Amino acid sequence: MSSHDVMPDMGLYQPVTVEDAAGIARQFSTRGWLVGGGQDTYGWLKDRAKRPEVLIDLKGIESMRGIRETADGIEIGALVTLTELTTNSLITGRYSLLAEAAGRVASPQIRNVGTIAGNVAQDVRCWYYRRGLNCYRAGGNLCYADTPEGMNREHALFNASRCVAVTASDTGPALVALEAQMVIHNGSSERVVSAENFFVGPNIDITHTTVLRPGEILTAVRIPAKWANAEFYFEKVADRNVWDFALVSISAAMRVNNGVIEESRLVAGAVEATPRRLDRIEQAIRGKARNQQTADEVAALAIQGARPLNFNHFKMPLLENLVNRAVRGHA
Amino acid sequence: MEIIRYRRDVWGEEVILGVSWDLLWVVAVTALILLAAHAIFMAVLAKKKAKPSSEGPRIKRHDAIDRAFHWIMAGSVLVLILTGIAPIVGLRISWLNIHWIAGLVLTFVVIFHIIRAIFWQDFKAMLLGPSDFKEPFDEKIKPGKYSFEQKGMHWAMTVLVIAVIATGIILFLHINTPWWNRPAVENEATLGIFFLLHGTATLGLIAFTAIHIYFAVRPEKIFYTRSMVTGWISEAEMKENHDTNKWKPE
Amino acid sequence: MNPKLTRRRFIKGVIASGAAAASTSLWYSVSGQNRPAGSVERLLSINVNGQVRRVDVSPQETLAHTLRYKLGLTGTKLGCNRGECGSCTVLADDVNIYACSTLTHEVKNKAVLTVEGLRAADGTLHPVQAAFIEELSPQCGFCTSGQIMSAVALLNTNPRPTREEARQALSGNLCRCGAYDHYLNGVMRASGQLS
Amino acid sequence: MTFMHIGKDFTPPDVEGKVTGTARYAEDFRRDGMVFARLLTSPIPSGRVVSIDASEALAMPGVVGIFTADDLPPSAPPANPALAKDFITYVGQPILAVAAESEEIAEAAIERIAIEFERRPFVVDPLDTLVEGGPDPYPMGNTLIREGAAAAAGTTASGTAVGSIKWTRDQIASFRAGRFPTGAPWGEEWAYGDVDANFAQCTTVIEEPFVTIGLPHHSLESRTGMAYWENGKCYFHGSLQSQTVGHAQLARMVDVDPANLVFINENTGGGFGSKIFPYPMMAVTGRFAKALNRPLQLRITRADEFYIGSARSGMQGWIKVGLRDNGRVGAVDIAIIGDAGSGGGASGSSAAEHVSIMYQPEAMRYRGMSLYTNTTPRGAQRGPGQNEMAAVLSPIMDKAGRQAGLDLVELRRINAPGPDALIGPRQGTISSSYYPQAIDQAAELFGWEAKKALPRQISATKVRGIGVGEGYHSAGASGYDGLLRIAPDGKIHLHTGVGNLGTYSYAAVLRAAAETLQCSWENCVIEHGHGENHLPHSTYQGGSNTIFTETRSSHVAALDAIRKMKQIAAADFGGAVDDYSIGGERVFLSSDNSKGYTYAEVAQKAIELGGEYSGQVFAEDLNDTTKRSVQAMQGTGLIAAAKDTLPKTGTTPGFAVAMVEIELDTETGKFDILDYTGIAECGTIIHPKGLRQAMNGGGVWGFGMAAYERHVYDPQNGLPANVGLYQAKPPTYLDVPLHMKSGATDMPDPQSPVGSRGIGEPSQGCAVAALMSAISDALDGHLFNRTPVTADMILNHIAQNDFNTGDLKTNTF
Repeated sequence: MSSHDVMPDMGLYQPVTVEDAAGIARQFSTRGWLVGGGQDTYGWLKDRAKRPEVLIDLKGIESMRGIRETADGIEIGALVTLTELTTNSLITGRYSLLAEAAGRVASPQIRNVGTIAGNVAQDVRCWYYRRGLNCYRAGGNLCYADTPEGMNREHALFNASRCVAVTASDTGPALVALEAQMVIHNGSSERVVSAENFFVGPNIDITHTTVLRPGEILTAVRIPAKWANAEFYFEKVADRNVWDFALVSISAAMRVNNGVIEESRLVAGAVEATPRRLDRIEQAIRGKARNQQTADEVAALAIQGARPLNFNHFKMPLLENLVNRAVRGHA
Repeated sequence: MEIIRYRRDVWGEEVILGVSWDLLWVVAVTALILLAAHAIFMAVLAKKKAKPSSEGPRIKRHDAIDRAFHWIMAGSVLVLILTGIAPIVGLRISWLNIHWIAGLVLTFVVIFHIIRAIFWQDFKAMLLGPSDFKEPFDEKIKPGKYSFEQKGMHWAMTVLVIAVIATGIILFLHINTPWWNRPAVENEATLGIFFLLHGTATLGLIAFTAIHIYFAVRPEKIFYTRSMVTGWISEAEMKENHDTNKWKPE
Repeated sequence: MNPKLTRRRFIKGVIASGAAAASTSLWYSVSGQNRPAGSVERLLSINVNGQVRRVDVSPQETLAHTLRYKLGLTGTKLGCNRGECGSCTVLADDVNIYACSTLTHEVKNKAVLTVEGLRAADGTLHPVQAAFIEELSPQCGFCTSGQIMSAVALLNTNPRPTREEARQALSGNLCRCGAYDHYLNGVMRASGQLS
Repeated sequence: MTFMHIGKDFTPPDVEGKVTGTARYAEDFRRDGMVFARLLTSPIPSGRVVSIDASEALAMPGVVGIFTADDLPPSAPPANPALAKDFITYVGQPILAVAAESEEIAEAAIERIAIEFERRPFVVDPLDTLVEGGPDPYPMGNTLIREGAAAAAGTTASGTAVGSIKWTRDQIASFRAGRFPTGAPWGEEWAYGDVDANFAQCTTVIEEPFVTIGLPHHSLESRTGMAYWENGKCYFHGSLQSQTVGHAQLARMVDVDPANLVFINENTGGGFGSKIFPYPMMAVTGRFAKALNRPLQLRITRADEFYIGSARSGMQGWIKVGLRDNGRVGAVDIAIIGDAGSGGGASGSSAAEHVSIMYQPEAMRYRGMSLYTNTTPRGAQRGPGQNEMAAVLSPIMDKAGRQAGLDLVELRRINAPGPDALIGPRQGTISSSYYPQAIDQAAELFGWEAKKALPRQISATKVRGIGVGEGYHSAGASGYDGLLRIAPDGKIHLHTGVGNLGTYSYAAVLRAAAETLQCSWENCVIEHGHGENHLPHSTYQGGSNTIFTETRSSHVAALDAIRKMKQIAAADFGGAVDDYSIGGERVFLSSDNSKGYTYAEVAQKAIELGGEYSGQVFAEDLNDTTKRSVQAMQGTGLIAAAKDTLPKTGTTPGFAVAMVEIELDTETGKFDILDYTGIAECGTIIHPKGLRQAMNGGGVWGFGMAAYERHVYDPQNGLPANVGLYQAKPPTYLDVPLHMKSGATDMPDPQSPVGSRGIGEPSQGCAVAALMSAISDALDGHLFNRTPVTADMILNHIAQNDFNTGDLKTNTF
């Protein structure tokens, strides 16, 4: 059993333009690995659970830094750190949901280095997968977690197609709630994908968590003005309050007029491989008062279709309770 | 290029994952080249024969129920191939449910066909005997209801389809379905062998499907395809291609 | 239980030919062979504790490794080498980071400060160091350098933090002995809020 | 009694190094020509090594050697081998070490080694091997047989063997369902009093099952070692809690004469019981270095540390408790199956001992066994047995107390061990106890009565819970040596073989010598941490044991010094020895203090006199380690060395009581600790800041054990799920209260010259117990009957999900 902890020998590129980075990424394809903050990367490499040959360090690319106002909202460079998200006045002022989510990631030092792109593009959490077991997600033919005796307390409730791992991202659900757009560059052209479509589940691509293909780089995240200064609710429940991944998290954005919910986006984290949009809840609360009564009426909808495993039943009441809180607007 | 995908697991054991999908491209390219060569050969070198008329009396070749079977099977095989290779070629669709549903459809129609062929159809018409092997080499010998090529295609397809179904069912038992939860895998190596067989059979199926479709649309054979839609061929077509002593239609 | 009694062969080895190629180039790549063109230069000048140090750094080398193995700065500890404990915390341009989870090449343009660089030129201890002694903050001491660096980073930007702010700021530093209360007392003392 | 030093804060000499980064731990040492070694660990939970092919690795440039079990003396189960060969018994067990010019090469080489394994059946839950037909963790069985007293509890030294014990399916089912299994065989058993008769007199009788799950120590400094050999001497930089007590053992392990072993260990980055004695991997470091004839560092990674760094045993148990109508515990019947992991020892008996001392039952019976599993080796961890027992016992006693209509603090007070308390199967006495006062002190500081009166419901989703918990550990021994030297420059060199694991007790205990010598602390120099500092044979440092034991050793050394000084002075100035006094770092004639010597002068005199005064002659009852140190220092000053033969009777107890108030969120299963109050009953306080550290650190450990930390194993393949720190979940800054309150009774124990006992372990036991009780209280007295209680369990309970609680499963949930 691997108990390595030294970085394996590999090449390192430090391009300074997106085009160069994409070129190198294309050249090495699956043998290359894009690094932003590297906080998820180095563990994979030290464990020898992933074996790329070269690292492509994106941090030298100035154009991927900074938070800018645009005609319709803001654009966050992919290299913006999670700490910057918690301190930048545009974010804390208008999109405090994202600031709160970023502020609950891992630990201060990891937030100081970890980037928004890395946080959304990070791989799923499943201890079997991360130990280098030969599971579906690693290209194998089976799942160790969803078996009659699997240890799957942290795993998925919904939409598990063979793989039952969950997204570990705290900011991913917040970005889906904010209807963010992900800007993807392949070196010559750019495509823009909604945050909701950026994440892919195992039913579609069991070995990837996002639509990014080899040679493509997530360069920026755009957040439309639509949800600026909306009413937000974020909560992450984890075993420990530092260095821990969500057992369940909730990100909600609402437009409320005279106490009535006009429009809302509710997204749960850590219940499936991607951020889970709770559209049934959104529909059910439209036009209703934002209060305890509404919350009690709709919360149970959140767990319809849940398929609990051996040890994760608790995520059902937890999700229901967090939805209840998000709808009523307080803990 | 590797033939079989292996991976060393955390226990240090080399485990078969399945067939190498590089072979998919080999199969595709090989089939394409061979068929293109055949097309060119036919277009340039082969003796041009007059096409028999499709007018005139109609001979019933396929019952409606058999035609339905054929097309359901064709559809499910195409869907299975498409959904099966989608994740391999990087097509992002939610393929697995469609795949196993199509697989179940295929399984049921194949079972239906086997039963029907054995008890209600002229099973012998499809049997491939030693005499059939002279047929391709002697222009004077004409086949009965089914030509040597047709019989060959049928039996190749039979073997391949049964192989994908049999291995597919085993793999099916290892995923969650509305009827059961997947079991713990006792032996990853055995499972890998089933994936290998399923993949290999699939590659064969893809190749033969390509050949089948190619011949089905060739001008000199397209009347067979028509017969698979409408059920009949013309008397002229029959006489040109079949020995009426061997095939006595109703 | 599913005991597998079969004799199975175990080879800890080369996963794929690519990985083999990567690891064979391991040590003798010091001489520069087997490096793809366009990748980073190994010889680096890095600014550590105010001094520019010239070091030969392999591309994948972590800052903690460079500090401890190449520069002899063993005050930076490796508790987990995984970004899960904080013992290796150093400052890079005044920001506290995990040196075990940072490539040295990533900080080549930054000023790195380790626990060894905190004393004033005249040898006076940094106020955080002095306060930690006064409060007997450390127990076993293995996490202490990291705690200090996070405290220094905090006080650089927030000279009079509340106790709550202090614990948030130090929360990326694990103390297995559980001396949290004492470290916080140390931070409060260093910021002049405890006497 | 007023003291010069005792009870006053001081700055231990090692603190500055810790805050400046100059304090060096084993892996901070480098030596010219040093090679780096790494371990290859087993991927399988059970089996054996059939063959090893290292040819490819050895051919790699920079690889200098490989070291396997064949290079070590043979070892047989249940001894925990440094390197496994014929008996692999857990995932992560080291198989071999590879040394290379760099760590990178060593790690790459490990990947090039081909090993053929043969698998054997494995088991991760003790009840799964106990059941008839269940797999055995060793080919020869599943349970520890202790042959005689040679093997102390928790160790697997000689005198142990692996035996087999099985229950029927019905017995297992009955035990899992919380009933005592009739007719089942046990491994060990003790009782006192008439249990059945006493139960008959009880008005409240409850029966409960319980399960506690093991957890890794995860000391922040892993057990890295560095060794080199020069001129037949082995220099060993290691990480142990105890500096000298294991000297002879370590010398055997690395195969060197004890006189030629120099053990260097100034700082230890945590041990928590896992580094009390030399551990198997040290043999590899020392012998591999010798084999290669090069300095060698064997760095232990975090994952390695999880595997070989020891862990707490788990328990699966059943308890029956009876209360009389006056609230006294009339009888206790307890049965414990201990999970000893691979090659460890379980601590059921000491768990039962906790019950016997804390509740003083009139009659009690204990039945237990220690079962192996194919999980990491278990060993002592901060109050082994006692603390996990405290954790599960507390809510169970609360239930009994509530049924009997008693206040929960009152219940503890009624049964509290006072000075005449008795302990354990032999119902031995204790040296002293002010524990009832500690309960009152805690209730006062915490405000128990006021908090009890507060409403349970804080808001629609928040409920309050309060709890009281108790911790106990035996806190002292005797018979170790004290050693000091007064140099001609007047400096008093206080030598100690106590390890420095961060409690500062190594320094604090020496203040007893300074106290006795009435010298200023500034004139004292502490000699510790390095074999060449001439250290005495000191106690093993199992937390609580140091303070009582080593203040005595320090004291007897100081008395020896005073005797010698007085003799020297009396010889020169006339009169009887008893006519002389000390003070102001002088020895003088009591009636005329101008007649006397300064300590500096008397040291010079001692050198001139030689003999026993400066170490040429020494007491025969000293330990060999001490004797060597005395000999090495002869003629350098006044040497005082003595073995502690002061009177000692009964068990020396350390007690602590804690009270906790939590606010539990019924929608998330999470809670905040609003108030933590811990009171120690550890005799006289010798070092207030050190005591606060012990109490608060123990508190944090208690919170971890109560709510976060545990082993999780996959029963399908024997893989541990939570190897890394982020998965093992030790509490962080944000999981503990912002302020922690602590105090102590500060009353002297008559058997310590300064009145002090230790408190390292009870400080955790009281905290975990109080928190478990508070959680139970917040949930209307619901019993989880287990540790830890994690958020998911609380949520499941509130949602009435019956999932994953009960069934006494350990390691697998």
